[in-house]
Amino acid sequence: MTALSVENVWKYYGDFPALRGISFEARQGACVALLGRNGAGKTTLLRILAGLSRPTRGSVRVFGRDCLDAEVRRQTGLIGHGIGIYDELSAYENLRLFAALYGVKDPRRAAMEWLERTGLERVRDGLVREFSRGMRQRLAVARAFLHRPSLLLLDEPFTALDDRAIALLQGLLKESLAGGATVVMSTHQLREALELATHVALIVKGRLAHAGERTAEMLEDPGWLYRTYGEA
Amino acid sequence: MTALSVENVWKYYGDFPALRGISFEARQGACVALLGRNGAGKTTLLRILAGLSRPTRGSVRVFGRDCLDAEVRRQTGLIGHGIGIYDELSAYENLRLFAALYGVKDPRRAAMEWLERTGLERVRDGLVREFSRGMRQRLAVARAFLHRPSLLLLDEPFTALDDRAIALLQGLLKESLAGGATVVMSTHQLREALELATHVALIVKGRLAHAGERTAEMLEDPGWLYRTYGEA
Amino acid sequence: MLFLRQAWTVAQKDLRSEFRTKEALNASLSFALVILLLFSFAFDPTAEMTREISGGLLWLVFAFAGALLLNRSFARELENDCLDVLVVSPVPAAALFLGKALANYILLLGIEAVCLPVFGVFYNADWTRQPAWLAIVILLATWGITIIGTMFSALTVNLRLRELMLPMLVYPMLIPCLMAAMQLTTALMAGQAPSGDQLAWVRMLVGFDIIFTALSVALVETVLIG
Amino acid sequence: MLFLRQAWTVAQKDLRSEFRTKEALNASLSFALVILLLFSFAFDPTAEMTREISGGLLWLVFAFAGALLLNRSFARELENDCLDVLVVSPVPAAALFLGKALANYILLLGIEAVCLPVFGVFYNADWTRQPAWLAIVILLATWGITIIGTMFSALTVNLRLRELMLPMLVYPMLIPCLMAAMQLTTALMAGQAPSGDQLAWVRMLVGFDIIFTALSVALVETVLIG
Amino acid sequence: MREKILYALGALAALLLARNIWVMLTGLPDEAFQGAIFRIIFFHVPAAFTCFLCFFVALVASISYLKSGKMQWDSLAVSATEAGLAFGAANLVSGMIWARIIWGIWWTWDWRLTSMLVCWLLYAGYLVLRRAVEEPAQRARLSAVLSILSFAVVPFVFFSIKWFRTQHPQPVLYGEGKMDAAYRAMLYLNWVPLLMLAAVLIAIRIGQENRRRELDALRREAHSI
Ligand code: HEM
Ligand SMILES: Nc1ncnc2c1ncn2[C@@H]1O[C@H](COP(=O)(O)OP(=O)(O)OP(=O)(O)O)[C@@H](O)[C@H]1O
Ligand SMILES: Nc1ncnc2c1ncn2[C@@H]1O[C@H](COP(=O)(O)OP(=O)(O)OP(=O)(O)O)[C@@H](O)[C@H]1O
Ligand SMILES: [Mg+2]
Ligand SMILES: [Mg+2]
Repeated sequence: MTALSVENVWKYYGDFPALRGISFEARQGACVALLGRNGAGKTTLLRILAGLSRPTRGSVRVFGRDCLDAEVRRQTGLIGHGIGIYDELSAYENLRLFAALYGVKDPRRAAMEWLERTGLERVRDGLVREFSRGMRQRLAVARAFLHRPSLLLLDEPFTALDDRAIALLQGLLKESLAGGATVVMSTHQLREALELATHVALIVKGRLAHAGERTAEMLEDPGWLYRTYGEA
Repeated sequence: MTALSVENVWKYYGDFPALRGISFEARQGACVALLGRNGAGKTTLLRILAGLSRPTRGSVRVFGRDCLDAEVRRQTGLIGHGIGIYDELSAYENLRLFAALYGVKDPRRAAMEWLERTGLERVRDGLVREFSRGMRQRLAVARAFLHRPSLLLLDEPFTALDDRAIALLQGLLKESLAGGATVVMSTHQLREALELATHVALIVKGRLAHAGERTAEMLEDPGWLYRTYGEA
Repeated sequence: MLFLRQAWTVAQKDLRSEFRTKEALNASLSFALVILLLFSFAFDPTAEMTREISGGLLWLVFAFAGALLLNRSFARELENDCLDVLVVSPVPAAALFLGKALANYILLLGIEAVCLPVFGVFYNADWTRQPAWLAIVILLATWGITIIGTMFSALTVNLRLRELMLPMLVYPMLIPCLMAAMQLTTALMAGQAPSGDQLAWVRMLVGFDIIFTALSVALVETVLIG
Repeated sequence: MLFLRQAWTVAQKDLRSEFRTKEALNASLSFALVILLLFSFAFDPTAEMTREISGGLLWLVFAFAGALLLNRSFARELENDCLDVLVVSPVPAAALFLGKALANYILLLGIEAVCLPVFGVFYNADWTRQPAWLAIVILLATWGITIIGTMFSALTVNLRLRELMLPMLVYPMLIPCLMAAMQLTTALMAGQAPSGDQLAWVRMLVGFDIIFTALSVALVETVLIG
Repeated sequence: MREKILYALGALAALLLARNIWVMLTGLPDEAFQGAIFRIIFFHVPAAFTCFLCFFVALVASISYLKSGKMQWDSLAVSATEAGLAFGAANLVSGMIWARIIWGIWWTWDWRLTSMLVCWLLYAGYLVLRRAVEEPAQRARLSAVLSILSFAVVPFVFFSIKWFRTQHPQPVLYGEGKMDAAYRAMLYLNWVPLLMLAAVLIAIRIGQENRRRELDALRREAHSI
């Protein structure tokens, strides 16, 4: 089943086309690594998929619906550059808030459960302001996963994370993928990304230069992809 | 000759000791990779070395002088999290400004030279605002190198860079090292860092857990360091 | 129903984080007091004329303090990119907007409730003569300030010059609303219940509130989703 | 010499990037116009009394517009972490501070130069009667506003509540300076050259400027290097 | 081709204007109370109406932009707003000169005068906002919203005139004021060249805007190595 279909998406910033006719599909359970050099258009594409920005032309369908649809939003989880967590609220209050916003059945229980899963139950009433960067990132992960999204959009999720935080995130991603969720993530850290990815999409100057399954040789030599399709 | 000596440095944020008695030395021409988990204190230490923040206790000597000394500052180059470049000025104006601030002999020539070296001479009069991320990073590199510093402090310099930008930076670093400069850089991207590093310093919760030469086995298995000293 | 519940959740969050730190509250309250003080230097307030301009002064203070408070409304979501997360959540933009407006309304009313007696003491003005009407005017005009301020807070949230842009754009927009409030308040402080012309001002306030609430709710999605 | 050259380099940079976009200039200029307008609603300015309070009004406008402009002074360095880079450069903190203050001074004087005639026209005030003295008062008081505003801009640059804190701290601090300027300007607009009491105000302005310039230059390093 | 039409239109406007001024100076008698200066009305009033018309065009263009997302509409919106501001300034300045001569002061806080100033400042804010947004699509979107909100304020500003006693003459064209037929004809006649002028201005500015956008895109293209 196709979870995500992007059809001929163009995005102009003024008259400059940041995305030029991107089309691809991702079936349910796929993990797509979105690669490309600085300024290729990865963030732009992810923001469109998340419904944070509208394509100038073309359409994005998620689970067969428009990506601005409330039902689709309820099933989408996002980790962007920022952590998306309120500094003045406690860890528990943050999660309860997002559980309520996402219409999760029992917000309190869901919040407690995810505090436990990310190892934060000891500091549930501590204000986020006082958390270290690693703890914040854990909380961000909990926030993105707590409504059990079936589509996960991650923009450079491994940036500035240490080994343990990376392991936590990878574990959760694997679990979600096993549960049938679809993942799209952009990254420059090819190694970490390619380990998880089932598919690869390479963007060069706003065009899709290559899309397909992740092959074994990519894992061995992460630079191969750029060398082969990079200068298209 | 020791270029940098850190002696029993403590830094408190309020009552929380972010650095607890760090001491190490780096001889001239060394490249120290500053490693540690999120919140270990890498950024805090680098800011103290750069003279952006004062240690609560302890002292830092650079080339035998205090690190707040104007002469030391003239010889220090910094790449922090931000690029440290003005958006409303053109690439050339930016470099000329910093050349003037650092008392470089002929600011115009130095600016032009570094625009060429970083491949930006085509866009010398473009406002930085309109630059893509990769181009900005190049300019930041030019800014940090243009006064030929003999001490380079880099905080996660490889974050969010693509392969080409990383290659450019590594090239410049190698050249500086060959010219006798000393480099201290913090990073989570162990592979890129360890390739260049001659020495390694691991910080765990504000304490120096390990400091020494980079050995061949670290290169082969970047996780080894954390596993061996990480839980100290 | 769901819409209202979502708006209320957002308002609750804003209120809770504001009451936790009280930063914006304290700051705009003290700002209001400072302006009251500044005005009293600029214009000798013992004179008889103060009474004539008391409505004007009061609403100037409310407008300045309000702009300061409202400026933060969407800006507080910028930290940690919370705004993105709210926008992608299933909460419609209109509910988000109304929730924030509601929280601001409550905060602003609170500030006004403190400033009013202080003003009365400093400037020797008697504001208790027409309490019911005064309350109505304050409620109406404050909603006008809130809705315009919140809308512009959303509009300027991503601009570099936010702090400068917001007051520059907001005050001219607010002029009809402030005018009406000033006229009515001056009359009410003199003890006159509104009638004739004055009632037209009240009607104008109501119209202003309705039109801008409707426009903002309709346009806020365009503003938030690029 | 080197010190002055460095300060001037910093000032030049600030002026150049401001004139490139003119954003802050335009915005604070139109903000000043908007406040002039707002005041005219609050105080019926056709009355004779306007002349009595014209000095007060004028300096309120300058103070409000100035606070907005000065707020940006160090804040503009936050983008891209430019402040860090400036602080680690071999330029001493005092030169950095004076350079920025100088740029602000020039900008603020420019805004005042535009506002003054506009004020004269709109409020029907004749400001040309004592041009030399008026220029002196404006130069002195504006330097006071600039130095305090720039210092607090440096002080609050890293606070989350910058927009809120700055006006709240700056205005009370400025009260002596503004008081003097208001008194003097009102008298000058009435055509009286300062004498006796008035001269004491001038002396106070000079003292204010000297003391706060000295204090700021001495303290700014502590403020910028944490 | 387009240029030629513009030049022709501009020349025609200039001719008409010259002819009107000639007639004004030679053909029309002085007004009874105000004397020669009364002729300023032939510019003062049409300038005001042209200004409002421009703002209305800007409103329509803004709504169309939000509907269609075509940058051309954005160009039209800015151009119309700028032309409107120019004519608004003409109205203000001519009014001020007039006031200086008739009332002896440049300005009074009469609501009619003030309301015009408020409008002018509102739309001046529009231009300031545009300068502060870098990204063109975002700029177009935000300023379109601002334009709509601004236009919604204008009726409040103008309807409240009814509740004030103003020093400014009552509307003659649609209100209680009265005016001689010859004057009235001249007023309309002078409106025509001003409208043509506005059209020319707007067309020129649209051309500039379009060219600037193209340049922008080319530069970005060149910059993305
Ligand atoms: C700066 C000062 C002034 C401003 C801003 C101003 C503004 C305006 C505006 C906006 C209109 C057209 C809008 C409408 O009719 O509702 C108008 C019309 C008019 N103005 Fe002025 N005005 C000013 C000064 C004066 C003065 C001093 C006089 C003459 C004593 C004057 C005489 C008129 C007349 C006769 C009309 C035509 C009214 C009509 O037919 O609608 N104006 N003015
Ligand atoms: N808000 C914006 N305004 C104008 N141009 C933009 C904007 N955002 C992105 N762009 C341009 O669009 C292109 C794609 O940017 P995008 O941020 O999507 O790249 P990216 O692939 O995420 O790069 P990076 O790896 O550096 O994050 C770039 O050329 C950039 O200059
Ligand atoms: N300004 C501050 N105020 C209070 N605590 C701080 C501040 N900056 C850092 N800390 C605390 O000091 C510790 C060290 O922070 P630092 O930023 O140096 O870590 P780091 O090693 O750079 O981590 P990362 O890899 O996440 O960048 C952390 O526990 C952090 O919470
Ligand atoms: Mg990106
Ligand atoms: Mg760090």
